[in-house]
Amino acid sequence: MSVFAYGTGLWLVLVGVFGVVRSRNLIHTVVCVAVAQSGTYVVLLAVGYQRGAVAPIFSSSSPPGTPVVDPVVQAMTLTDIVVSATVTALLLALVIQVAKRHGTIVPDELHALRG
Amino acid sequence: MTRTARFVVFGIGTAVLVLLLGSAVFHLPAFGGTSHPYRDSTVTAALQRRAPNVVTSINFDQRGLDTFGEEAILLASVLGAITLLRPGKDETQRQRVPNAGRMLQGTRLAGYVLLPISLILGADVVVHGHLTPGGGFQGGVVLATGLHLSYVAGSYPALRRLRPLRWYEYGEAIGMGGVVALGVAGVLAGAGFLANVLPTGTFGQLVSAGTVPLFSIAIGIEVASGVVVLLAGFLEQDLAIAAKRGSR
Amino acid sequence: MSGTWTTALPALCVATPVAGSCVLLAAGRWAPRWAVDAIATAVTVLAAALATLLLVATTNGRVVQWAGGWPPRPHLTVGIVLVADRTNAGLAVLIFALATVALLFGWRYFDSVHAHYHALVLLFVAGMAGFALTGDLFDMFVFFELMGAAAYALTGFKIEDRDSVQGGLNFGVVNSLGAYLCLTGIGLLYAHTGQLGLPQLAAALAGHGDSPVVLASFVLIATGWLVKAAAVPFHFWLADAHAVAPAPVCVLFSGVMAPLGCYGVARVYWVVFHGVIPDSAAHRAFLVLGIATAAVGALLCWTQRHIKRLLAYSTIAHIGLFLIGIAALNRLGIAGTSLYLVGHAAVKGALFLLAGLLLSRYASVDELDLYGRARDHKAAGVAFVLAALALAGLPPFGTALGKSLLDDAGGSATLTAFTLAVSAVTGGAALRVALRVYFGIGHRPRIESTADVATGADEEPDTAPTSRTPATMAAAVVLLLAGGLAIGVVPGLATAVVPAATAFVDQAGYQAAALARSVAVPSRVLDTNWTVSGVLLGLLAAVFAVLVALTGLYVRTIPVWLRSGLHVLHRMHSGHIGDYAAWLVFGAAALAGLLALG
Amino acid sequence: MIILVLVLLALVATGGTIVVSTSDPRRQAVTLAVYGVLLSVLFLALAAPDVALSQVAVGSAVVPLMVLLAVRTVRSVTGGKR
Repeated sequence: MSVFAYGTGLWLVLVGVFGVVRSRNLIHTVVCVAVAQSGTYVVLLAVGYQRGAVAPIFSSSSPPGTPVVDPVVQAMTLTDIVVSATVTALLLALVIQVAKRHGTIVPDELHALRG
Repeated sequence: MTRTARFVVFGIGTAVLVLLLGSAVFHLPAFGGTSHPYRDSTVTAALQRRAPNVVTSINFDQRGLDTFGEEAILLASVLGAITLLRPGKDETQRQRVPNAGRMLQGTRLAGYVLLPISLILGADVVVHGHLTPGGGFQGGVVLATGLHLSYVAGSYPALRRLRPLRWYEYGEAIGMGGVVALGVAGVLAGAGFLANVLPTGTFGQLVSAGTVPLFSIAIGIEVASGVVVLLAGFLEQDLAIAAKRGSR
Repeated sequence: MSGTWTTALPALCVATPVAGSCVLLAAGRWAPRWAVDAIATAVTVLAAALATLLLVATTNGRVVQWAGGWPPRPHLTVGIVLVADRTNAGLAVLIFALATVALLFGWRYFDSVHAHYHALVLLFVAGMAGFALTGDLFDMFVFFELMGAAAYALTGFKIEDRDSVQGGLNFGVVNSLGAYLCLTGIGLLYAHTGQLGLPQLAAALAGHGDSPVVLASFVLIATGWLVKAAAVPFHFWLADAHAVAPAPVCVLFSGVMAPLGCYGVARVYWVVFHGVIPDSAAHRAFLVLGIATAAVGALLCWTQRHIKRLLAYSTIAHIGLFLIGIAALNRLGIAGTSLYLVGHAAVKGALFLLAGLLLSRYASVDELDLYGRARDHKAAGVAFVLAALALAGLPPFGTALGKSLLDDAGGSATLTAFTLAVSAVTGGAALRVALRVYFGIGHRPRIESTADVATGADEEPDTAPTSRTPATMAAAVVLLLAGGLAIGVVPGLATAVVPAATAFVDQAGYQAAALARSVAVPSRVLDTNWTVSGVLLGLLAAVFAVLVALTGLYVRTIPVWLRSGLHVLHRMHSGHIGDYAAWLVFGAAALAGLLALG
Repeated sequence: MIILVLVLLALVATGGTIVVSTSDPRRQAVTLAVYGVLLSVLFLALAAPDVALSQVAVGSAVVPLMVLLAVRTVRSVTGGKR
């Protein structure tokens, strides 16, 4: 059970890195980076989960005192999602420029920067 | 390196990492367990500040510095992306693009109807972040996406009119500047950077939880402006190239 | 100055440049170029002043602020703590001082830049300052990403340059993957301890450290910071990025950004993991990584003809030396590394700016192509020679003093010989460039066909070719060289690193100061001044550097075994992003292996 | 509830793998959007509505849109060759 939950997150991180390793297209690379990051969301939220607890928002239906899941990991994940989106945007902008300057976005065909 | 060599290097690394992480996972506290020491503290702290949404309380009060850094990342990324996507010396200035293609009447109508709804929804999510799920970030994204529904509605000129980019750059500066100002206000009050120094009001009211709603609104302004500028950067790339082809 | 303002200084150091970037963003559309430059420079000067005040304040002990106004109460520590001691306050001063020089150099450097460049530089330094000053692991990650995001954009800033955009992308992808591994580690550690603050983590781990979770999280977190530090085999992005970024940005990249990675590893180790990870394991891991990094960096530095790439590999070599200093796991190692780091930042900064001047004047940074072409700029040539010798460790530059302390800390003759060789080779390579380009010494090089070698001959200049060196640019170079000299000769500086390093390795003191408990401050005397052997070794390094340079200039045939060895090494630095990601995973695994050997 | 979480975890793991193994970036934009929705459903099940809201806005709308626009731009710049 625990192994499956944490394992899913770790799997996504590693599978994202694997995608970068085998990628034949830089846009694909950037998306794989985003998948690797989504693994960290799953790890964080899995860490904070508590069986039977509700969302950490108190209201009339769940007054203060009700058991809630860990809100700290949720705040961290929120920050993480913002980082992911903005970094993806930056990387995509760089890919567009690579395409314009090199005429290709296949990593095997980019021959600059050797040595 | 050859493709095979690359996979071998990666394979060796992954094998060791899987061993390492695998052994770690078996020693972690069980999934769904009840021991969350930091959670207990933050819930107490949030209730002290009369903030029903504990996540918002953490983002905009207890760990506000993280959010400050996060917004700086957003600002840096937006600035970076538009700097990278600027027309190069060898590229001509972008042409004005007329209507970007024909759209189905239904799509257009849906776009126009959804536009005001999404704007109201976004503003609502921003303002009520300390009471219900949401907050400056989520609301800001909804606002920015909402504006782009006018693009879905098929009218790029309308989007342009709604979107004088200069004003959105000001929006970013104002949003981020607002966060800095809140931070310094905390220092001036003697409580510390980004301290929640306003009266916390009554639990569950719109005006409560001190500076949390203000912080949230500042973030909402910045995020909405930032995402608009960002999407604009990518859209203009696409349209500029489409126009170049059209004129050929 | 009242206590409130003193404790607010760390946060203000981070907030000031961010505020400055907001002003620039708002004003950039209509303000004239000189005003943008003036505002940006004024902001960094102001931030440098705040950091200096902070440094002065830390002489009376750590300056602690709980951001958000949440001082720790029993069972209620929720905020983010900023903990400034002399080491990170000193780093903040260095960051802002270098940023000021970089912006000063940029006044007349770029033809036309929008205020966006300046705003990005300000956000970049804010990220670095935040990373240095925060005492919270997740906050470190956030500021790590901030400096990353700004840095990727600054690397790709010259969008007309093919290598520039590719270098930016490689940098971005590798650093992001490193950051996510690091965040995974933070998540695991949080699951294990339920804390995020460094002092709280240390308290929580005391007694619960014997778990595979701790090892795994340390490996992942250290991987993240070591990617930024560009330790082998995480170093591939650095040469790609440093070689192509605008010269003033390189000053910040090489001077502080990469060394901040070393700082991050050392900080997290000393505050959280010291005593939990066995000393022998940590020593072995840092030492092996350091030696590998220094050796690879020095070898590749020597073989480059692209001047900025050469300087980038020399930075990697020096990062290796810093790691060797940290591996000593004692105060002297930290003291030596700190001094060396500051001295290196000044000297390397001067070299990058001089390379930038070459690029703007001759539209090339190819050492062979530039042979003898800068003969009429003897002043710049003399500065280049001086900086190259300082890089090798010529007394009385700060680099020499730092290195001699590092050698003392290592306490091994073999290690001393190794650091001597590394600094002589990197200094010698830079000296070779100076002699060839400015003085036309050596054989006229044959320019071979070079499909596979980075030459720098077609690098896009940052500006239109200029014939005269503007005063601001010359001033920036002179300031940096003078700074590098001052570290070595101003007596107070060398002794000030002792209490700084003492505080840095004082795990209990850090915890106590942050969590407002009282503890006795240990103060032991340590000698950190020039020694006869240190001076002699420094002179020896400089002599060797000259020999290395002359060898490079006059010896044309390289033994076959060396040539083929270097060829393999070169092929590994392929610019292929898939390779870099594979090595990243391999490196994390190697780190795990080194630590797990017990 | 816990069964639902398990099923969603399995779906997310599969979804992420599919996104990575989709080699055509244009189709990847679609799989990424679907994956984004799956993630946000998982987050809802893990009692994290705030996170789910951001994920649905960012992960299944803004990011895939940027990917799609980048694909189109790159395609026209490199003359349709992948």
